[in-house]
Amino acid sequence: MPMLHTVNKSPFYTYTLESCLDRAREGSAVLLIEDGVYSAMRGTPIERRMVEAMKKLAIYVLGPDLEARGMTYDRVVSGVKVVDYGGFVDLAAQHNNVQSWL
Amino acid sequence: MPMLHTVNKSPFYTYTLESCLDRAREGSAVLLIEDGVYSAMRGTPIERRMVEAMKKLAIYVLGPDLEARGMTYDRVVSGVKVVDYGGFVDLAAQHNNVQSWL
Amino acid sequence: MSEAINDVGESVETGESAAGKVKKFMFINRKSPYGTIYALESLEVVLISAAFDQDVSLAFFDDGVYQLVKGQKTQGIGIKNHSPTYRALDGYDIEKLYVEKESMELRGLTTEDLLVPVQQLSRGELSKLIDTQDVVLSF
Amino acid sequence: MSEAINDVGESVETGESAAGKVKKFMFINRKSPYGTIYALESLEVVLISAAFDQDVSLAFFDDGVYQLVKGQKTQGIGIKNHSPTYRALDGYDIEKLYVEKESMELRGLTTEDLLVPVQQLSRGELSKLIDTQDVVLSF
Amino acid sequence: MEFGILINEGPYTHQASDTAYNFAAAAIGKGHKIHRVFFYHDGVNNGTRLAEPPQDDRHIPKRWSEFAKNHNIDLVICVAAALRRGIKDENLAEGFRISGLGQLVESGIQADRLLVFGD
Amino acid sequence: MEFGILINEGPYTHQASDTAYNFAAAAIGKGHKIHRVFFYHDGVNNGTRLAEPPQDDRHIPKRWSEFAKNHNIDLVICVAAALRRGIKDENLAEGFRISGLGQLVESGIQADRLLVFGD
Repeated sequence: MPMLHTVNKSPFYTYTLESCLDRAREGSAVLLIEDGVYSAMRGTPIERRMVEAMKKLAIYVLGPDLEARGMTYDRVVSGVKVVDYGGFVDLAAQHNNVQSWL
Repeated sequence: MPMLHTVNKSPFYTYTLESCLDRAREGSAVLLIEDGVYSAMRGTPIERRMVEAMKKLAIYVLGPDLEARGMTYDRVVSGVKVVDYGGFVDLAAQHNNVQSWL
Repeated sequence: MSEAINDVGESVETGESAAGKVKKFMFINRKSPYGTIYALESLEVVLISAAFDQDVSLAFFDDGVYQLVKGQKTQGIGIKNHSPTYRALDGYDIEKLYVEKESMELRGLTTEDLLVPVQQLSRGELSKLIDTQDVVLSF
Repeated sequence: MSEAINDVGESVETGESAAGKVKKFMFINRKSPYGTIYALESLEVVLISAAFDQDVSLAFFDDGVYQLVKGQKTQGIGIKNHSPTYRALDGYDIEKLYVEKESMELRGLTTEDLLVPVQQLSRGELSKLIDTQDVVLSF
Repeated sequence: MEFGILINEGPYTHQASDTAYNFAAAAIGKGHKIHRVFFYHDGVNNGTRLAEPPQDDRHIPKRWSEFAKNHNIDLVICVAAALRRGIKDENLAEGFRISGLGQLVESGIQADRLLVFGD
Repeated sequence: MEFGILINEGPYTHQASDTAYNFAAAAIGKGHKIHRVFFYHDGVNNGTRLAEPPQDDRHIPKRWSEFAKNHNIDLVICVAAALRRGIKDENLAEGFRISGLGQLVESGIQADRLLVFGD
């Protein structure tokens, strides 16, 4: 599979998520980690962007980072898949390459 | 004089400049330092925001940080005042307080 | 938080040399927790400041409002959950906690989602409050 | 850059153990210079990678395009100007430098403003190129 | 599969080192190998033996040392970045070694995937 | 006027310490006083005596040491932040001292302005 992109910044603090979504190619995956997990939450202006992005990308979010921040799974945007660190490893192994959006 | 605000991030990387300009009160001053100096350059979508902001705020930019980044003074948005470190000290002394937008 | 609290003894002594002056201290919190340590270490300064009998306020806006979200469970990331400390601030006579309404709304949060009682202010009200402070600390 | 260059001797030796394999290395530059050290230290890795006979490319987009702006004069901030090193890359057979057109335009920059000849690619072209790489390094 | 890991940030201040550790531990748990963990930029500060975090917090340098010992992982601190920041043999934690940037490039060549954790 | 200075970031990685230094030097040049420079978070790493940056680069810890000596400036490293990050008396540069966070609060009380430099 093509690229796995990781995004670790809040969408309200930096343009990193935008930058990644604007460039990630169809069929790629995006994994939201660390402060990037806020992008996966329902009820924010980012939700629409996520729904739009899922038409061409698979979106994942790291569960332990969600839990740490008090973000419950039922508030995750529908269609975004929650993974644990093992799932992160699987994603990295399944994709040809990993690009970290630092 | 009221608050001196300092902003040290690029307006294309974080929302820090926006956050500051949305909250700085009329009569305050904003000093752009470090990567914040990119906000002072002409010919970007930020220019309009700067011109708008100068209706209620005084905008300064740190010259040594501009020069380091190859940004020449003739490219600075009209109305933005260039200061050196001595000017930064004067601004800090003249205003009642300094708020760093980190 | 343990070392911050232990630290108070030493600090109180220093505080006495500054005795008499009472300033308005505002701690600005604009960053989310855990991704960086600023939220935790900011809280350590807040606790110390209590020992100096200053007029202490905390402002939470932008991603800083995320610091106060309840239900933080950090076992999975292996980092200590420091959020209970916000509930302990009251015991240090630190009671002025302000969140910005606009920052809350943008993130889909209400005061129901927060782990401590806070005063919610509009952007304009909060900015006005910050402008009246003597010392503004950002981390 | 001096220690990076001195470092090559030691590294070449290590490189031999990896002999034979040639991979496509892409260095992603998205951060402006001087505010942080990433631009400088990224360049040090690029120089070392040259000694390993790999297929090395550099992509500059978002604020990374600012790294290549000519006329950088750093005396005023007291930090070493590392920008001349970009001109030296050629001597290390590192010739694949790409800037993203959209990032340049947003910042009001043209290739005339840059200190080295680079290939300007559209966002789509550059993303496609990055997708074909074996190793993608971001700092 | 063999993973290479690059850590760009120091301990505690950013989550990068924690995330990298949790990733590496999960990879080992799934039977993968870690080719090397390379510490660059402020990442070199993960290798200090002088850290004494509060007792109720994790000890990041020690956690890496133990991980290296238990799973025979190569932990490499970049010499140039370390000299800039004051990490040397005299304050280096167990299980870390100081070497050149070539070790990072080599990890990119040898490992099946190279993952970067930073700010 | 008396300025207090808080530095939140370590040397080299962020410009914060450089900007703070240039500000402090300019303030002294204009006849102002520096009440104290307090180093917190990664800022404590400015106080290492082990740093050996490339010869053609500035030596940030040494620059602070000399500044302190020449102008009698109080350079204080936060003890809690320093313990987390491995800065102790054994690797502390000349002119720095390690003390509690109370020193920062006191600087806020005593100085006319407290300026924060960080990321």
